[in-house]
Amino acid sequence: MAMSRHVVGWMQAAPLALVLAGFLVLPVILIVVVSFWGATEWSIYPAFLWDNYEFLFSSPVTYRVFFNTFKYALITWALTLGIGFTVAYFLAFHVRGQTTQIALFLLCTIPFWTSNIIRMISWIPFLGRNGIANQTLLDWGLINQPLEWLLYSDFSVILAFVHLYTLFMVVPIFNTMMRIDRSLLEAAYDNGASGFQTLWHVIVPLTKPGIMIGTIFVVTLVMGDFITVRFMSGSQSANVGRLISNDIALLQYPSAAATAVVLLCTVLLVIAILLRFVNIRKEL
Amino acid sequence: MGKRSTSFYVLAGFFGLFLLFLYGPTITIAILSFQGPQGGLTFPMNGVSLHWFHDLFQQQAVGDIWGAFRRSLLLGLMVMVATVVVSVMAGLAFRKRFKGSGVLFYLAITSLVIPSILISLGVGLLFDQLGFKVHWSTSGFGSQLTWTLPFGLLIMFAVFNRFDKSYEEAARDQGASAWQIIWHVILPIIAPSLIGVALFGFTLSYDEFARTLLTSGSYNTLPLEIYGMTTNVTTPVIYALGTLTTLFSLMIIALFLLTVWVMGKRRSRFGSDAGKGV
Amino acid sequence: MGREYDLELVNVSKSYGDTVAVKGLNHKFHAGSYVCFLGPSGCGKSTTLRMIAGHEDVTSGSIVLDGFDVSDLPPAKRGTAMMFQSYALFPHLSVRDNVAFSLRMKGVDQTTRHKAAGEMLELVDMSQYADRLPAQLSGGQQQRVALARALVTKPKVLLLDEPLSALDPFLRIRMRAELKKLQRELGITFIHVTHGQDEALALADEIVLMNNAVIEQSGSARDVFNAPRTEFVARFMGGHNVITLDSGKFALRADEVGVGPSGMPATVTGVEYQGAHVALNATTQSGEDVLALLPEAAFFADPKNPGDAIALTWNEGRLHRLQA
Amino acid sequence: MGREYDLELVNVSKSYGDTVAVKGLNHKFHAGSYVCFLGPSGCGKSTTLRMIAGHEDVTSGSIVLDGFDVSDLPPAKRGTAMMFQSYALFPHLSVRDNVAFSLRMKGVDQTTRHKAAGEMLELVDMSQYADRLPAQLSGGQQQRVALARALVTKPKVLLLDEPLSALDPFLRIRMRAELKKLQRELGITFIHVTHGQDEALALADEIVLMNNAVIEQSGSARDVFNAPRTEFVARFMGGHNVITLDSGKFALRADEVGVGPSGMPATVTGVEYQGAHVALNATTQSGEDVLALLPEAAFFADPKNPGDAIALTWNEGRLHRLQA
Amino acid sequence: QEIKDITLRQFGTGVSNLNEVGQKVKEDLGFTLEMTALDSDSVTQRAATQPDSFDIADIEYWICKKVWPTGNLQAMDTSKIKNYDKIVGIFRSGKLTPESVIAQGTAPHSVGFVEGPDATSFAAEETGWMTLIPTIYNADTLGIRPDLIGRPIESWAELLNPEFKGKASILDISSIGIMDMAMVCEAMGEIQYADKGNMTKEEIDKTIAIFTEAKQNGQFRAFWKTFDESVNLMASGEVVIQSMWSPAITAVKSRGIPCVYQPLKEGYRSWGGGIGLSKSLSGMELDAAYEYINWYLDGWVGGFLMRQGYYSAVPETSKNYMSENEWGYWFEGKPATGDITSPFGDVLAKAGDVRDGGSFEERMGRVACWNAVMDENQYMVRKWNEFISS
Ligand SMILES: Nc1ncnc2c1ncn2[C@@H]1O[C@H](COP(=O)(O)OP(=O)(O)OP(=O)(O)O)[C@@H](O)[C@H]1O
Ligand SMILES: Nc1ncnc2c1ncn2[C@@H]1O[C@H](COP(=O)(O)OP(=O)(O)OP(=O)(O)O)[C@@H](O)[C@H]1O
Ligand SMILES: NCCCCNCCCN
Ligand SMILES: [Mg+2]
Ligand SMILES: [Mg+2]
Repeated sequence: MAMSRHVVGWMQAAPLALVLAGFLVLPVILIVVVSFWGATEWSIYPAFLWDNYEFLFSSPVTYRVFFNTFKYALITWALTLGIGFTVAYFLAFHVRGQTTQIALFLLCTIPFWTSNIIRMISWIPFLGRNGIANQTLLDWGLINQPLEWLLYSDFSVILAFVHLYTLFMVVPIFNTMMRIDRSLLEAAYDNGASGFQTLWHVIVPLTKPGIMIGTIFVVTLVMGDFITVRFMSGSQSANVGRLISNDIALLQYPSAAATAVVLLCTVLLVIAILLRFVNIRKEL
Repeated sequence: MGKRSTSFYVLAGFFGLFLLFLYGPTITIAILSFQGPQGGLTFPMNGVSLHWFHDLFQQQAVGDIWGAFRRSLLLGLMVMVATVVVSVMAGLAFRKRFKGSGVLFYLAITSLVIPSILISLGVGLLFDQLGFKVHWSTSGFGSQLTWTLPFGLLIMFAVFNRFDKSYEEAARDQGASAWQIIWHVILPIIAPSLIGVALFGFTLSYDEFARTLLTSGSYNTLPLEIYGMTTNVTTPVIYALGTLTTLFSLMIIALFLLTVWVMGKRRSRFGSDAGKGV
Repeated sequence: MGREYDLELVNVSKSYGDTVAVKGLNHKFHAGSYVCFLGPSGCGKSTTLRMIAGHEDVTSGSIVLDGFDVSDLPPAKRGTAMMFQSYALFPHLSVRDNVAFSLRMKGVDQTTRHKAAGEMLELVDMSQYADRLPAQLSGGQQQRVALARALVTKPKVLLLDEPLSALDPFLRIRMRAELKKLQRELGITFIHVTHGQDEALALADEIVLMNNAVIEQSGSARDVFNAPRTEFVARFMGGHNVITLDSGKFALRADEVGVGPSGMPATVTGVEYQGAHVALNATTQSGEDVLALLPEAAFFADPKNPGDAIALTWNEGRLHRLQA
Repeated sequence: MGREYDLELVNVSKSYGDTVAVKGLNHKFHAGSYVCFLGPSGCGKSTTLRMIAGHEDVTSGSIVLDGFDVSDLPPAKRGTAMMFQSYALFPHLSVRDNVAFSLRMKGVDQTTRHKAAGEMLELVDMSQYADRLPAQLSGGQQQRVALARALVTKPKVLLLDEPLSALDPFLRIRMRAELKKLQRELGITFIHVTHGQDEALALADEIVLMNNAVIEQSGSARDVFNAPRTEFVARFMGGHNVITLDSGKFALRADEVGVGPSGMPATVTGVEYQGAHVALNATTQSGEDVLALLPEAAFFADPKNPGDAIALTWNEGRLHRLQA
Repeated sequence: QEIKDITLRQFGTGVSNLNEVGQKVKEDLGFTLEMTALDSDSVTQRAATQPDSFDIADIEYWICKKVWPTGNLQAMDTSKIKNYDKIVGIFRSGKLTPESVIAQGTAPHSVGFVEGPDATSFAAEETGWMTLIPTIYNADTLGIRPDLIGRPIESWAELLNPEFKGKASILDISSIGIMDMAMVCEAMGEIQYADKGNMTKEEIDKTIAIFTEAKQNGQFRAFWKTFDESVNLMASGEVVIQSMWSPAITAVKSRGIPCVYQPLKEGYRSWGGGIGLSKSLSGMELDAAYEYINWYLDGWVGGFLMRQGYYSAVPETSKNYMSENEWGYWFEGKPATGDITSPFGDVLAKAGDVRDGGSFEERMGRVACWNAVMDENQYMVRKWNEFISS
């Protein structure tokens, strides 16, 4: 062996390292740097100012928006976990025959291949004041006023999030469940465990890695989102992503960068905590 | 395991509702895309026609759907190839620990979890400060890779975790060089997974919005164009586009499954003694 | 030992779609006996065992335990317990919690169930490992934990599906002695699936030899070995030759075949040293393969090599007529 | 058969960090012999084999083949070929292409390499399966292909790491006969790793018994079985008792122990039927376990049960003194 | 190089970046005009930060105020503009008629001229060097759904009337939205601005505070950023009152949904757009660009735009491309004498209908303010951002 494994390793990893250096590390460094810069109406100039952070941390809106971001992440996480786990559980343990399992699984993944924006806007004719949902409820006489909160509300935002991201929960959980040795379930059954006891004492503990990976996906996707919130709340609600994108739209890059730095730290912190519970490389 | 339990039916019902939830909106717009020429974006249907599909192929008042489609297709293919090549190389690298591999791994994870808008913003700023022009095929391409590569890498981890090293030893034993091992043994064996990585890379790119938003320059990719349309179009033509994009995605999956199926068929041609004690 | 017959299969069948895995099995298992199911791969051993355990429904027929038809009861209510081939220990639970699992499911409080688990671990001599996770145990240790977990439910019948196959040969022999000893001590029925005839011979009070979804022969180990009913049994049990004479087919134990100055002429085709014996393979003029197990000393007194012409001898009285 | 000694290990050691897997091995392998490496799990058998093959670097020492130090050569340049435990057949290549793989790597043209592969497949009797993929073959067929693939490189030494362990017991015995036959025909050295002593006894011209990273004993199968050097060897080879007398420790073959009217008093602890024999376990008054392998007929003429008091007899001349 | 090989890249909002214009350019002038339509923010962003990505910027005057100082645009020589003299007064002197009062905000003429080709600051009056060539403009007001409101609406103050809770909307483009807000606050009598087009920080705070409170009380259904979003909100009945652009109202009406462009007693908020040339444009491309500008002012585009409800910078030339009925309806405020159709063939009005707000003079004569970029713009933008995020 002529070259050391370190050299060979780096040669093979070089393209990845280069892409990450150029399109992740440098940009993030630049964001950090620019977060201290100043801005005019149309341009940014190098400086070392705390203004952007000062403004950010002094505005009550910031806290509200961060709170909103966590709120969306938490609620979406809880719902996607509940739905994702149930669906994965059904597929993995109640559907017989691998062909059926895979077929049903694929059926779940198909909508994932459609444009997110289109999936999102498809809710509008459904949920609107005169949308299908309201019409149906009116026709059935369940309500006599259209429900306003179906669209352009936190409800619709979370609905869209759940719609977009549940699959990110289903996939890793299903994957982990499929690797659970079936004889463990029989052993539990043999030991007198009821279906629910088996679920709680055997399946859930063994599915934790999948749940963690799904959680990482959903939490980061929701925390970094800016477009779903804008669309589905009719611009009425905001999360941190929107704060940033609004700043960007108004050419206030340093201010956007400062917010971005805070968001990045928050997300990385959350993920670092989650990663303590799972060894991603091993669980794949 | 004979009779189905009650919980099976409850869960099956739940699963059905989930599918309905998943497909409901897509089906809604699929139906609405068949609106009559006078129809609007909402129910009730105002006649039934293919008008909006036809309209989609006419020039729109604003924008350039088909140009955007071509760009997205091309960009998707570029990202696909890059993702496969780079992920495989990195996957090979990560099979052995090398100095700094931990840092690189966590960078890749960061790349996966970092909010997309930061990449968009950062790359936009970077190109601006360096005096480069942003363009979908340069800055857009790179930004999308920050999203597809970690996925590709994770898939490669999964693949190599299951890869039996004795294949390589056998090949080395048979006199294959390092390159020959990769080319004649590793790549063919992991080929099905690579098709998966390719498909994934393509569609992640084809549908990527946030990371391309500030990095694509003068020409829109399809998701950006669709986004533009949501703000510039008031007719069901956008639903027709949505329906067609969905069909296009389905076609790609079908093609993929078909390939896998045909390959399987071809292989089973010679019968099998597998599992028999002979 | 209460009733004479403890567990009975009454016309039990199982089909998977078109495949018939088990066809009309009838058998009574002597209470407190060690029973081995033996047979080639795919003959239906596991399926039978799993039907007894309740992990597989019977397609038709009944499983009767202690006079009650248990065919429709869930596994834990049958009075059986199963030990799985790869042990199926819960990887997230400690040894103690694995053993105490069934008690926990019943709602037994922690002190009581830990005490019961402790006793079982004592029985299988694993007390000092109670806090380990299964992954931290060797194969033999895991097996003992699996045994303890199965036994903690005080089953009347313990079902074991190839319990020794994951062990290395050394350990396998040690563990099989332990299994046998345990069964003696507990006095309950063990039903043990294997496809090693040596294992079955060593352990079984009764061997049930299956082939093609039916029971080919059953009886004490000695009966089956010494009086194979069919050619299949003779060949499967090993140590036998099947010799075709004018009057029919006969089984002849390999250790009853000698090499003498005169006898059936044959040519040596292979010699395998087996420690105390040497296995000599020869082909007769009619093309039949015959195996002679010669005492080592006798063989090396007059060694043969492949290709040598020899004469095979045996005592006519030792020929055992086969029915099929 | 050229030189007298073909392959030599000179003071070969291997460490993984702190673990010493192989410690100062010295051994000469007789050219054209069938050598079995035997030993308990983790004793360093695979490591030794893989060092010979070149898949593992030696930490110190040399591997000398035909007088040349090959320690630093890549696997394919050593004149060795390896057959892997799970065969490691390339799943994407047909049987023919698998066998022809090494030739393809060398750039041999298709016609020539297909011809060579065809010959090898002929040798292992797999010609009619040349177009199949490995997944379409049974375990035994896969093994033959793996053999053909290893042999196509015309190695001087063929290395086999537990080649039979993936097969069911029935097939295992058949395939081991085939291996032996092939080795005879080719006249090259086979080095075969196993942890089944029966397999080693049946196959080996020479047994190398390892324990704890060193060679415990080596020699012909018969020598090792009949003259175990240490207690470990005696116990590991099986069929032996280790008896402590005033004058030291002795090995005594189990089939040399009888039950008589007088002799060493002992209590029966277990009876295992083994077909032609019955294994009777007993404990002497000093607490030593003794195994007696009794001919079946003799045993059943006067059967014993656990708990019975008996007297063990043997011929003093059969005691074999152990060195450790 | 031949003219047909020339490609000019133009970007702007969906309002005027219509592919038909590009097609017509190809027919009439022979070169290629590539059109990219973006929302207002993206337009500003691209004009300010990506000078290489375009040849022609189709932007609003208030955007020009932000972008011109970046030096990304080049001044245009009015002597090369054939119809320069026929451009309406608003874009030259600031006055529609000699006696008009100039409205508050960023009036187009105030950012329309510079001293010379390389000047970076704006000139007070006509200099012969123009920043943007005016192309399109209009006066905006509230649009309403009379069927869902059922009573007359007369004041901007109605936008915050709790009666319309959850059914009102304004647009999320700070420079425009703040002016709408100011109109509302002033009409409510909450704030008297010295100059709505140039608020003080206090005025900004107060204005935003009033709207933030309304937002928190659920006054708004949604905010919109583009023309079509406003159309969809109105047409679907999600919103019944919102600040709106005239052609958007036309678009709602063309679907058979009643919608009124409601003149209000406080007057209109107006806006104007024009095209500017990239600094990097030179040689044949520059010549082609001038050719394009002249063609633009020559009437075809004017007619095309006017028939959608906008006004052309050179109405006289546009008249040649409109029927008498159309000219009467759109420009003179006369009842239609037959069907009025959009350039895309939709029927927008029937015989006898009169355009909301009346004639050109009536509408453009009652402008209260222009979309603006104020001195405290940066502060305003931050507060705006807070408002949107609150
Ligand atoms: N779940 C199943 N679905 C369909 N067929 C099955 C199933 N389980 C077993 N079989 C079939 O039933 C037959 C008997 O299988 P079984 O597992 O009982 O055999 P076995 O005797 O235990 O074999 P082995 O020694 O290989 O474990 C086989 O033909 C098998 O293919
Ligand atoms: N790659 C490795 N890294 C660290 N230790 C190793 C490695 N390979 C083997 N060892 C250690 O070296 C020792 C010898 O291992 P080896 O695989 O040679 O045993 P073996 O005799 O083949 O055992 P088995 O019969 O279980 O295959 C063991 O203690 C093992 O844990
Ligand atoms: N359509 C291909 C896959 C879609 C993946 N969408 C995830 C987007 C997260 N930004
Ligand atoms: Mg089985
Ligand atoms: Mg080994």
